[in-house]
Amino acid sequence: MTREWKPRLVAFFCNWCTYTAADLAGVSRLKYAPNVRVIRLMCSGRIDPQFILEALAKGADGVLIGGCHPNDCHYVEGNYKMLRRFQLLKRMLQDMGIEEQRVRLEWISAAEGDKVRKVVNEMTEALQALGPLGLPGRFEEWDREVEHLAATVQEKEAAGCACGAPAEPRDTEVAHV
Amino acid sequence: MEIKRTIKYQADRVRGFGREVMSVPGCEKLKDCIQCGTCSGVCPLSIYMDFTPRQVMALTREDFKNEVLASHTIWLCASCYACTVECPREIRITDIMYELKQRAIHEGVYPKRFPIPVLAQEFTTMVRQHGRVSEGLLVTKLYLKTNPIAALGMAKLGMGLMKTGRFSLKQENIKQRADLARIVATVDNESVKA
Amino acid sequence: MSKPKVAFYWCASCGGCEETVVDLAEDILGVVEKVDIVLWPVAMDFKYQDIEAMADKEIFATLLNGAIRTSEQEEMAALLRRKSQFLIAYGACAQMGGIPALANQFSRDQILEFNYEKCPALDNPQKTRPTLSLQDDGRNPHLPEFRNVVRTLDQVVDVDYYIPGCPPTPNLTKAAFEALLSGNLPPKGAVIAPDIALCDECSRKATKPTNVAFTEFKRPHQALADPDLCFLAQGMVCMGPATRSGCGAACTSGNMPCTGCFGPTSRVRDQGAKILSSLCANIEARDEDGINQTLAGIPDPVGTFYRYGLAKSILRRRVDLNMTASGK
Amino acid sequence: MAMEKQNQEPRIGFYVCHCGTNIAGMVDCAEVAHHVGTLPNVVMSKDYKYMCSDPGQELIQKDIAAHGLNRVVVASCSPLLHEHTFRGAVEKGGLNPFFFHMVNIREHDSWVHTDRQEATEKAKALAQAAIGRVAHHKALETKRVDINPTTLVVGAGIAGIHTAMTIANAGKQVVLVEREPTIGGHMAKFDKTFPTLDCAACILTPKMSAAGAHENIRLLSYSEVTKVDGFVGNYKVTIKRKPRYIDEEACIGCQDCIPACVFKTPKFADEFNEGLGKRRPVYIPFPQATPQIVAIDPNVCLNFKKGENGDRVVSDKCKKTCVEACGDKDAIDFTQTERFEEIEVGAIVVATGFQTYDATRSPSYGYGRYDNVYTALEIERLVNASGPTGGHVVMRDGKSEPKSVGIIHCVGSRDKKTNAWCSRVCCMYSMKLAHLLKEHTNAEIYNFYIDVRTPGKGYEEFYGKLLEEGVHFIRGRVGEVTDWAMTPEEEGKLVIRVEDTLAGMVRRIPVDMVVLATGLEPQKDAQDVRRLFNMSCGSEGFFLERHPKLAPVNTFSDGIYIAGACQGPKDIPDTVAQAGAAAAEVLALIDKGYVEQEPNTAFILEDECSGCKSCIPLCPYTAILFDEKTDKAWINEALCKGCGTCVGSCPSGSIVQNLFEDQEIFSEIEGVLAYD
Amino acid sequence: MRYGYFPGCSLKGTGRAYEESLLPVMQHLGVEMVELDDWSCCGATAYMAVDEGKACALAARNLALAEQGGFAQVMAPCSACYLVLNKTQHFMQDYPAMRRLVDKALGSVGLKVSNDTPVRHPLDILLNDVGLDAVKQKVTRPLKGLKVAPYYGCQIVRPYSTFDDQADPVSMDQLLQALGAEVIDWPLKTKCCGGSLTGTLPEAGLRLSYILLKEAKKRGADLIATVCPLCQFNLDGYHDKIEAKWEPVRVPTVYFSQLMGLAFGMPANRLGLQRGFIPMPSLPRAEAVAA
Repeated sequence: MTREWKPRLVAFFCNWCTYTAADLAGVSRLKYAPNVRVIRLMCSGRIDPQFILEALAKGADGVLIGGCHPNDCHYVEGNYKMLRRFQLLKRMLQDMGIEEQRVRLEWISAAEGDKVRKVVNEMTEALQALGPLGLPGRFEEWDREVEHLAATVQEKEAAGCACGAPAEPRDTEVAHV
Repeated sequence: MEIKRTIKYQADRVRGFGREVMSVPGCEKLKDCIQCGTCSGVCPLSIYMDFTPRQVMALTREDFKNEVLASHTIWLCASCYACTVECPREIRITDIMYELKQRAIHEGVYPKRFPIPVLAQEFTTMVRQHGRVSEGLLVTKLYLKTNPIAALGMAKLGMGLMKTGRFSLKQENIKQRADLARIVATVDNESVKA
Repeated sequence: MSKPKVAFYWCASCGGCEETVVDLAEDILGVVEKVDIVLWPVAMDFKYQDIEAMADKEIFATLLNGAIRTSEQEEMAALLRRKSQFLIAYGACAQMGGIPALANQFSRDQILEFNYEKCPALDNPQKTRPTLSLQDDGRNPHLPEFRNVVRTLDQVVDVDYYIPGCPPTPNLTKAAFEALLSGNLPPKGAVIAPDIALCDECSRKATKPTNVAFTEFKRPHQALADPDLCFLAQGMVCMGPATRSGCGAACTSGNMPCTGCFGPTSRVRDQGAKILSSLCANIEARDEDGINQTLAGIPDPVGTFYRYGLAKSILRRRVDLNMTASGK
Repeated sequence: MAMEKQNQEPRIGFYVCHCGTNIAGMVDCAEVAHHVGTLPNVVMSKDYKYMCSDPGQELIQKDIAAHGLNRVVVASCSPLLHEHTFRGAVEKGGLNPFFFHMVNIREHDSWVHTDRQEATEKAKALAQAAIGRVAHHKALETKRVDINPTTLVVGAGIAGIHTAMTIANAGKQVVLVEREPTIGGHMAKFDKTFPTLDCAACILTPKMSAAGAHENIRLLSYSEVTKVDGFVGNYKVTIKRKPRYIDEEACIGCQDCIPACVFKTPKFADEFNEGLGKRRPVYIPFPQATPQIVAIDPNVCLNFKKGENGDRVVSDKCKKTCVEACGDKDAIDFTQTERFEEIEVGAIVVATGFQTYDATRSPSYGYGRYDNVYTALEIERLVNASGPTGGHVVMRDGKSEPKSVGIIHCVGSRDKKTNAWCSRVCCMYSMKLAHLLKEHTNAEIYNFYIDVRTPGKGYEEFYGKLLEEGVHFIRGRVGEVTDWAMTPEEEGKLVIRVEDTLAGMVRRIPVDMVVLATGLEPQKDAQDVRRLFNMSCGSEGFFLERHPKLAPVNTFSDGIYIAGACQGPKDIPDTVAQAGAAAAEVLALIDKGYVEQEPNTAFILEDECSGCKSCIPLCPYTAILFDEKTDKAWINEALCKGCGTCVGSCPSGSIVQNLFEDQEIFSEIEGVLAYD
Repeated sequence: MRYGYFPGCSLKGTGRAYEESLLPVMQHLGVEMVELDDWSCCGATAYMAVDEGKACALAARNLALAEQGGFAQVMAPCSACYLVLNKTQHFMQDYPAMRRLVDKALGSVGLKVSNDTPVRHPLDILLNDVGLDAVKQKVTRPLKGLKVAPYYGCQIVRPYSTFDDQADPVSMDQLLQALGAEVIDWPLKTKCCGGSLTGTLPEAGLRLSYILLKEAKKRGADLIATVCPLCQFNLDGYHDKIEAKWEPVRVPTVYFSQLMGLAFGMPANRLGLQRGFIPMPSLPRAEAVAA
């Protein structure tokens, strides 16, 4: 860990309301935490739960979803569809050990540049308090468990088709008590 | 006729004073003042002030600490909050006045024998020692400290109050005075202000 | 010319996949005729050393079923990988972790503690737990280690093809053999099953309405299922729309909703996320309370949507579990 | 040619724009270019001062030719601003325009962050995401949809009238809808206009009658839009025609019915005169009203009396004298009910105007408590020759003229507790009223202001003229208006208490009349109207333009435009200019004849669809259909608007959205997180 | 209806008539007021001027006592106490630093404050918890013909109260009307009485009291009804000085609770009415109202 950890927040914003609100925040020169990376979609209804999982798995510490307010969806009701998915996804993520505060759904209208600032700052702060989710690191950690296997295989391959007893469990391993 | 120089040089400012005040809880919005004068317009006591409340805001924001802390204005504020609720920029002017009063007392720059700061101090002393205020005692002490002569003028009122059972020189006390002292001492140690 | 050598091996699995091989019935004779079976622990007696002694790639194809949970399974997987031209993940467990991978919701300690101490049907007053080695009559055998994580076969070694299913159907198995033996091979990494969802071959497809709007979700034990009507139209969670076909809609024909054992299509990374997305989007309620009321019918989303696929899902495992690598 | 490049290995050109110092001031553009240059598939990575300039665009085109680029990424401002520009540049360079992707490092980065290193890192991450994404881009074709050449204009104040007239004069059909019985809006109520002091009626009413009579304008007064379906070029709009109980075809505007009413004297508050005058149940709002058709107010007409249970019971006091007076024309129809009419249009201009701030919300100024506190709009009617007093400025007692008047500026405006914005016209109309009141009464006039704002042609000069006329200007926001006196001269007067901030002292000024310069605010139903037309509102509630500088009359919905004070407070010249701009936008759209639709529609991979039908109920436009022959779903591209909801929901991943394919988004996710 | 009762120093001193009338009136309406055990000074305005942190800590001590006593709500009749207790809650909520300071200070003596005990004014309670109908039912001697100028003073409506309009409060107007009195409409309902300046700086403070009395008199008020002990004191105590400087403006000032007591048929001396300098005008003839 040479560099200081900073929360990484991936945001999926709908084109019509929240992305525009983020543009407005820019035009108004509001200042907020630089930790957020926005991905633009036409509608929050396009947000596939896979995207959220993928973002977390690829190293996001949190995911923010921004859509139009209820009744204001540019596509009539895409935001409701996201809301419905979000309700179960939130529960499922908790069952998978991911804190509720890491995924947030906010309705932000095109006029609410300040809400973008507020929500991003709040979420950055919350993530800072939670600490890293660090899934890529965890995956690596899990995979290290079978790393010696690759080493053994390599060894054997190097030694040609040497026969012998199964690989010895390493000395460092201790019995379960 | 004496002619006084009224120009202000940059050196007359106490730099950082405004920013310091604006960093205190409740005083942040002073930054937003547009000098419209609503505060002075609604202040019932602005007619006696050497600087109008609006001017106090301007002077504070521009770091004129000495002028502000020496002004009568902050002591004339009766905390009626009219300015605070009317201010179009939502500046909590009353709280700023409190902050300035505190600073003046802290620096000892308030006008001597000016009864208002003396009242405030007597009041706090009494509360710290006894937990409650006994109005009769407080007023008596105030007059003795500031203007014993004027106290004579108030004697009639005092007598009247005594007759109607509203005036007493008995000190009210709470039971847990030790607790109260500890609370006050803890605040002293932990002062919110830097 | 000698017949191609074929191996069957099982790891963390129930044995159902082996059963499928037997289920080839007469067809198995055709297979046996064309190949030499060099390893099949469930049916024939071969030793590890026999395989070790073989030349690399000497085995034409190995069908390995079961998830990978222990160090021994890892080693066997690696060995068979080395000795085989084609390593085939056979069945849902090898392909996606299968039912054993549901254990990825718990830490190794939680699992061992339950199974060796807390399980009500247990008689283990000494609280004995598995060990890695023991002294037994002067010998000091080493035992496999129970890993922290349940893995799919391809998370341990390189895999050439996948035959899905819990268990795979005889038809698919036969088709796979035919393809292998004929040399008419699909691209590496292919799942040998149609790349289209189950509804395509489900007999109830026509009864699925085009205006479904869920007001409740029921689990199969909570209602008597109409034997002809689409399960989703009955408010029962059916994984069919998010699951590969190829099974001949066996479950839905048996009046049980699809539970997703064939895994997702090639276009989907996370089967559970996708069925969640589809089911939820079609809920009728628009307010949070109403939505949650409907969703109360899915009390265990992980167990429902990742019954076979947790190890292969994007998250793979409950993410806040520690790696108690050495059981300290 | 574009299709040929589809399958080639990506050769990406990357350009990062300094935008002068807008981006370069906070983002190290050279470093971003350098970083991106190290990424796979990138063959060209440059930073440049202004990418949107001609040389910037040419740079891209030259590189496409010289280096065989087949993908282009530009990191600059928001795609909502310049995506179109760069797609055009790429197309000119010989590539399909959809091989382009844009990265927003200005609005989403340099403008909102304060740490140069962090901002630079963010720019790199966003750029890396785009590089990953663009590799998956495909060549796409835009689709053209014909435009219905009829336009709907909603609201017929000066903004709506001017828009409608301009479009109609170009030979196009316009439907002009107004919810009041007459068109004209607020301007019709004004006496004079600043700073020229020409009579508002003299310049407006000819335009009103011209609009009413125009062969290309269909005027629907006393009507409201209730439903809008469709999209640019092809809207279906439902309009509610409210019953005015007059057959509009039959009424010739003779107004014989009005004096015939059994109410011999006008008795009911007259809306047009801000309640200062009275009218009968059958009335015409004002003499030059357009259309020249009377209306019957069912709330007060005896023919619409309500019985105890709320049912209509015709009062026996009603003698139907109006019907009698109408005679053979037979235009009065008490049986009329609400009607709904559906029309089809290609474009819509919303010009629904503003409302004035309700002065009772500022109780310290005494409106509603003290008789002689007026709103500015009331004074407009009071000084107007056709107003309730015939232009005599008398106070509510009906006889006395004010000898002193205080005009309080910024009532409801520039106040965070009410409306935070400057209403922009009050300074000028206050001075206009000051001048008119002075002219009518020769009273002493005091203006109480926070700042005098006169930025307009001839406006400052008008201020100068007022100073010469001896009107007082006191800088200070009034604290309160009361009726209690401290001195004999204050007795019986309204006393204004204010700090004269320039003199630095508090003053009490007794006056006879107080005028409140109430500000402008959104109509109370602006939120409903916004939803109806799929627009956005700013935080203050005015309709939001697409871009404050470059698209001031456009909204985020193509084909829907805004004009006038519904977009924000503005005076008549600005309103008319904006109305003209909206008309020009509409005409440009109609003249082109078609719109190009963003090809971000979804399509179903037929071979892979299992026919599970999960997507079908999700489409709000019923664009997804089930083909009984193939047993699979398919998407009617003409109806698809590209939200992607079905794509995100397809359980087998068999629906693809152009420009937002799963793989593109996955790459983007990976990209934004790849850079550490 | 049970409230922790925080009297504050004035209701035990110059404002004792307020307490003397409020207690029986509230009891009569079935409102239980239980005095907080060992309450201390609220930290009033004077303390705010010296040290905000201490003022808040003092106020918070009383809130903590209320919580300790198991009271869901606190009743603070004195305007200054009402404001200070509310202000303290706002400060603790808005400023984490203040919250930490208060927590630490109270913690030093084993007290805790969760900051969710509403502090209510009797007027608020009468209108919103008791209800005007219940008040009307208790009226046996309507104040018919009595012209009352309702005077709210500054601190109960500004700036924290939510139960009435800051610029034009009406709660006491409605209450007095329910008692049968005639309410004078005047624009000085919330004008400052001069506060403690009447004593410390009489030339400034007394003028404000004078204006109030003068306007009330001019508008034909028989009396002024107030909700604040300091206002009552200022408007009642300085008539000789006001007369000396300006003119006689002898309008009596009483607490609204005293008027309630009278309307409920309670004897004047049980309501502390004998404690005022300017005597209460005799009520119009009693009209017995059938109970």
